[in-house]
Amino acid sequence: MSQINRNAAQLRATIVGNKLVGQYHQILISVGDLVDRCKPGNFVAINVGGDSSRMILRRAFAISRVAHSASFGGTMELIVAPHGQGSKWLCSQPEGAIIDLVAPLGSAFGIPTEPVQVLLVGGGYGSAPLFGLAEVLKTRGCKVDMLLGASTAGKIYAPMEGKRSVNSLRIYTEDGSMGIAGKVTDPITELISDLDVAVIYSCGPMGMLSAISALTESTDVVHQCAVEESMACGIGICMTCVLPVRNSDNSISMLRSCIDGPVMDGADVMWDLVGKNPLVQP
Amino acid sequence: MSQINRNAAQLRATIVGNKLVGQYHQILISVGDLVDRCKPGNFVAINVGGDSSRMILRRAFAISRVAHSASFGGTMELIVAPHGQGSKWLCSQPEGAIIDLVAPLGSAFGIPTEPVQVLLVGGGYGSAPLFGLAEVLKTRGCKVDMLLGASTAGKIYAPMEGKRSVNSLRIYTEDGSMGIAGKVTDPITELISDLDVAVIYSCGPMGMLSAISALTESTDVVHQCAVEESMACGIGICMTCVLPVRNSDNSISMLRSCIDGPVMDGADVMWDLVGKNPLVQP
Amino acid sequence: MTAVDFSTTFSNAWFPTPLFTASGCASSGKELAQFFPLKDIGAVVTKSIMNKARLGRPTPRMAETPSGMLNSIGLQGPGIDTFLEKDIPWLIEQKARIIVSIAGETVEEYSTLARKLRAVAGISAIEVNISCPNVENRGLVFACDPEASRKVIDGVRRTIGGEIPIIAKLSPDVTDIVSIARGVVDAGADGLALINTVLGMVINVSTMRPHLGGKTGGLSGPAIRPIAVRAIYQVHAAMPHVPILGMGGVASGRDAFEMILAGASGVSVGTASFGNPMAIPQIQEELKALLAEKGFKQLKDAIGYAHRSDETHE
Amino acid sequence: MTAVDFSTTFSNAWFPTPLFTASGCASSGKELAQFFPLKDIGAVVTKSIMNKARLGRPTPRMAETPSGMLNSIGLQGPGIDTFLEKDIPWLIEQKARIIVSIAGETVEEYSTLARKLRAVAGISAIEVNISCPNVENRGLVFACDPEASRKVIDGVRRTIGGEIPIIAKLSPDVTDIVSIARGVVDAGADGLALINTVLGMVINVSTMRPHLGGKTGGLSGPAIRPIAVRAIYQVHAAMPHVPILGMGGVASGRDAFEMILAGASGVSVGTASFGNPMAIPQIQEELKALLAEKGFKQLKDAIGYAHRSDETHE
Ligand SMILES: Cc1cc2nc3c(=O)[nH]c(=O)nc-3n(C[C@H](O)[C@H](O)[C@H](O)COP(=O)(O)OP(=O)(O)OC[C@H]3O[C@@H](n4cnc5c(N)ncnc54)[C@H](O)[C@@H]3O)c2cc1C
Ligand SMILES: Cc1cc2nc3c(=O)[nH]c(=O)nc-3n(C[C@H](O)[C@H](O)[C@H](O)COP(=O)(O)OP(=O)(O)OC[C@H]3O[C@@H](n4cnc5c(N)ncnc54)[C@H](O)[C@@H]3O)c2cc1C
Ligand SMILES: Cc1cc2nc3c(=O)[nH]c(=O)nc-3n(C[C@H](O)[C@H](O)[C@H](O)COP(=O)(O)O)c2cc1C
Ligand SMILES: Cc1cc2nc3c(=O)[nH]c(=O)nc-3n(C[C@H](O)[C@H](O)[C@H](O)COP(=O)(O)O)c2cc1C
Ligand code: FES
Ligand code: FES
Repeated sequence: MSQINRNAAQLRATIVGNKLVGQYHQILISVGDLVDRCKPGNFVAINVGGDSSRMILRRAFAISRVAHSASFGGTMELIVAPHGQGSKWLCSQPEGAIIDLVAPLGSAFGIPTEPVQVLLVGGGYGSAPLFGLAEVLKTRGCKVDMLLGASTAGKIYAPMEGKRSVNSLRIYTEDGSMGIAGKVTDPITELISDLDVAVIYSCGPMGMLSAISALTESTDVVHQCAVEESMACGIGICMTCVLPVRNSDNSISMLRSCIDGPVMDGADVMWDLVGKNPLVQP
Repeated sequence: MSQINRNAAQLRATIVGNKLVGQYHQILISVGDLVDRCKPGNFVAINVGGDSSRMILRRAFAISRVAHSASFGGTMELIVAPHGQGSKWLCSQPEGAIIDLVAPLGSAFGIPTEPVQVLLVGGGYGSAPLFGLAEVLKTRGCKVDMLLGASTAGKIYAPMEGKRSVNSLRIYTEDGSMGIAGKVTDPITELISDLDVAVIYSCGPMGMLSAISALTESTDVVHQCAVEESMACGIGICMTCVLPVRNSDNSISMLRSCIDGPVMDGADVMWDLVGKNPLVQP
Repeated sequence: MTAVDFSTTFSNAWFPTPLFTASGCASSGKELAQFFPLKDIGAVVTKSIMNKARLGRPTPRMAETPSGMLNSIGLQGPGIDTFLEKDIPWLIEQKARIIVSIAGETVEEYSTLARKLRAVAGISAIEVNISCPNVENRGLVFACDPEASRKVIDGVRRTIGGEIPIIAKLSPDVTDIVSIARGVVDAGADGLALINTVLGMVINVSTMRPHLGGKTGGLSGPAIRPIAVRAIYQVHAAMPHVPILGMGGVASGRDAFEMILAGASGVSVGTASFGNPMAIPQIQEELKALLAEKGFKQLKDAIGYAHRSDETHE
Repeated sequence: MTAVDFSTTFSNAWFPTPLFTASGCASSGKELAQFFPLKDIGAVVTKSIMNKARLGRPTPRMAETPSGMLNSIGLQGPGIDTFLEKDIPWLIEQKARIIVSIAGETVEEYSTLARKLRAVAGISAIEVNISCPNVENRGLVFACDPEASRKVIDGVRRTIGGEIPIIAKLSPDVTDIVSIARGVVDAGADGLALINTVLGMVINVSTMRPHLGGKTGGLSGPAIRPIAVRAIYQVHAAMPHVPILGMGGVASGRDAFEMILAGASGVSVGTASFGNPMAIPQIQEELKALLAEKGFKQLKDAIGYAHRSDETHE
């Protein structure tokens, strides 16, 4: 047996909750024992459109949290933005609908062995996995501060119960409709030194991740980011989801963000080369 | 304006009833004033599979009956066999579902101007339009006898209320599970002379229609049959649904069964040439 | 609403909108007239007509495939004389703009058809279908042979004179569509129609035999759209000044816009009308809205826009 | 259950079942092993490997299309040496049957690859990918040029000797696939893999530019199945004794059966595994059930069955 996808299973699972939170759908799925294998950072790949769909590929969503509930057993929560046809289909599924999913997939956020100061930065629905991560970090004694940003208030996902695990939460919106007007990356440099941040965990648009990598470049801060590339398979067999990553010998590898990610070390990702031709042949 | 499709309209309509009758689904659709333009023999073309469906073509179904109901206004009834993916999708639609349809399409059964003896022959779901036809014929003073056949009992569609308009109804099943064991075409020759049949109206599998045409060939009986060919458009623009029909000058035309049919004169259809290369060029 | 100039031209032929029917997917127009006035769309491209009447291929003539369909009609039709007598006057009466599609079995037949069309008033352009994959012998598909393609267009050009624009309709079933395109443009085509159907087959697993009466058929519908967009893009890159009538799986304003960005000056809609008789006017409105949304003042500015490098894009 | 003899052969290579992965759609096998034991399917066809390591094309490398997808990977891979060192031993350990797919930029590169494979134990066959449409210059696609195709296969045949069967993988983007097929068979191919992806393009209507980093990409999935079935049927009709590995949009046992009836001795499943990691074992079971239902005692009897005329059909 290979180590790749070693926790993954395919199963037909029932949607047990679907409610609108801001501009997102909070979707709860009953997945049984699978929850025990899910770690913050992992994602799920879901079939969309039903039996006679012209959409042939799965859609990837970060696992926001997992829980054990009395009525539904193990549950997995997703925060889904109705973007195109596939995600809209998922958002339109009623409670009781059965979906076909593969999970957990991909790498998870690395958890520090020491109780250090960490900063969680989420953009849009990127905040989804951060609350589950915050819980884990808190149980390990880390001090957890959080920044969330989006273009507008409706795209901020910050559930009440999630806030319990964080020391502070600051919200930024570009249009100023919620929290501070500005970008979530604005205060990072200052916070790094003020709080003495050891690790930044980030999840959100690629531009945000790349900006954080630039900010942490000349610092000692470790930047663990969950990337998002177009994915055809989610399990490592198609090579569509690659990102240029610098190896220790300075050569470049095109790593699959579905199995070598989505969580990657932000310092290794060659952000400038994403979507470009990595001319250099190793 | 052309005369082709002159009664047809496209509309989004609500399914107001869907119940299992034997192996068929009896589907009731609220279509408003459209019912006034529907005649026995006409059909409806329905979009299947929803917005992201890989099924790009409409499915054709005979309009079984139309009615005015207090709660739903004008309604159209279909008798649908769950055959392939498209018809199964339609059969799975719950009450309240909205479907996109085009109707009424195609030719209608011709109604005799005199009150004559007629025989209605239906195979499988082919009986669907015959009950509506029987009502019309009865109001014109015709004497209506009916034969229904199918391979097995579950494929006989013979609603209680439909039987009111017919003088006699005989059922044939090939496996003998209902009515007389045998083929619906078995008694036709005898009935023609016993009852002095002037017109046979038939709807069912092509083999049945062709057999009836053979039986009526050397008689004076008019045979109006509703044919069924694979259709891509249902409105006369694709030329996929053609049947070889003999013209008065003995030349052959390939007529579109969607606009020159589905009701055709059985004596004109060149049954032997259906699905063959009509070598002769006019 | 912003007033987008929605008009387009193919050589000297002007059309108020870029949405046309696709040949063979609107018969001669009469059948669709119940659903929308034919004068409201850019043009009616009529079903390819041959010199003599033709019965076509045996049924079944269609098979639905994932997001597509196969057809095997075999150019059934009444012949050019009946067509000119019955269909053209009716279309003129409707104030429709008319593009007549012609098909032949020999170079002569194409010239004969052109001769019969030369004197007919009210025709905006001629589409020369040299690419129908449904003729008896695949070896005889003109559009798959550069030399034969040129000869057909050359013959039509000489016969028709310089008045009526000729649009040569090509098959995607070739190794190098650009070279075929160059050949027919050199021979006198004013524009190109891209693409005809892709040769395909479905086997009926019940009978365990080819499903279609004609065995093979032409694949159309959304399934082939990426092939069509690629062909349009390649040909427009090679010959940016030759107007292209794009087609293949267009079913929405977004799809039509994609073809225009790739380099199409007009867009034909075929199979989509089978699933939705109102497809063309609906696509037309969607496209107009999209152009306005993207800030285009005229359709012409969007044609081939995908070829601009980001540098030249302000 | 009736015991259908499900085995198939390509020249001297024997496989217990006719269901294989498709090259480039199973990486080197490790990624799928979590979902089913690789030894349970007919064979693992590995991602086309080149002589040197390669980074491939820029992202986005995929676009979903109606019932299909475009990919533009550009043959990313570790190079043959690393591949032989790391992947082959692992696959052998899994007791998987292995078909190694090779790709090159020159005739020499193919021969070099063959030389490196000659001595490797545990390989059932070599698939020679002469048809990848994702290389930088479309003019260089070997499979579109009969002469270049022959040369590649000839070189590989001479280098590899007579032991390991060679399966030449062809592109559908040609005017006459039968003549290309004849050429490579003459040059020494033992079997043919049909079809590779169809060249396509999607334009992103937001950016108004080609969506893929590599601009064009290869179309795969159910959308292209009718094209694949047609190609298999045509080639089997012309050369009934040459075994064909059929592929292109197979997603169910019914689809695999269709290809076998058309003339395929084996069926590769590519894109379907993206949507369903269990696709191959599921299709395998469905096909087995279908063969039994149709009364076939052995798979071999169904191969090319659609070509039998009704006369010879008892
Ligand atoms: C690891 C990972 C985690 C994600 N987590 C979430 C999440 O928690 N919540 C959420 O709302 N969305 C998330 N996304 C994005 C989500 O996958 C896309 O919004 C979705 O695939 C869009 O599908 P569509 O059919 O609605 O859109 P379309 O644009 O119609 O999709 C077309 C194709 O492009 C792919 N695609 C389009 N956008 C993206 C994208 N942003 N990322 C990857 N593939 C894309 C689709 O999968 C599909 O194959 C995540 C993506 C990845 C890769
Ligand atoms: C004028 C007319 C009236 C009909 N009336 C009825 C009716 O009252 N009740 C009923 O159950 N069925 C009726 N049919 C048959 C019905 O149209 C088919 O069963 C249905 O189209 C099958 O679609 P599918 O997706 O389930 O099957 P599939 O086999 O998956 O369909 C594939 C394609 O073939 C076409 N097709 C398949 N079978 C037929 C067929 N028998 N006739 C025409 N096209 C076909 C479909 O439209 C579709 O495009 C009628 C057909 C016609 C032409
Ligand atoms: C049923 C049918 C009949 C067609 N007949 C013709 C024809 O007579 N002449 C022609 O040039 N193209 C013909 N075509 C091809 C279409 O004009 C068009 O090029 C092709 O279908 C792709 O467009 P679409 O996907 O929008 O249908 C036909 C297509 C279909 C589906
Ligand atoms: C993402 C992707 C990568 C592919 N890579 C290769 C490759 O490296 N070598 C090759 O011969 N074919 C490659 N192919 C083509 C497939 O092997 C197959 O021929 C084609 O996809 C049609 O089959 P399908 O529809 O089942 O995917 C690739 C296809 C896809 C979708
Ligand atoms: S999505 Fe297929 S390899 Fe990552
Ligand atoms: S179904 Fe299209 S012409 Fe009859």
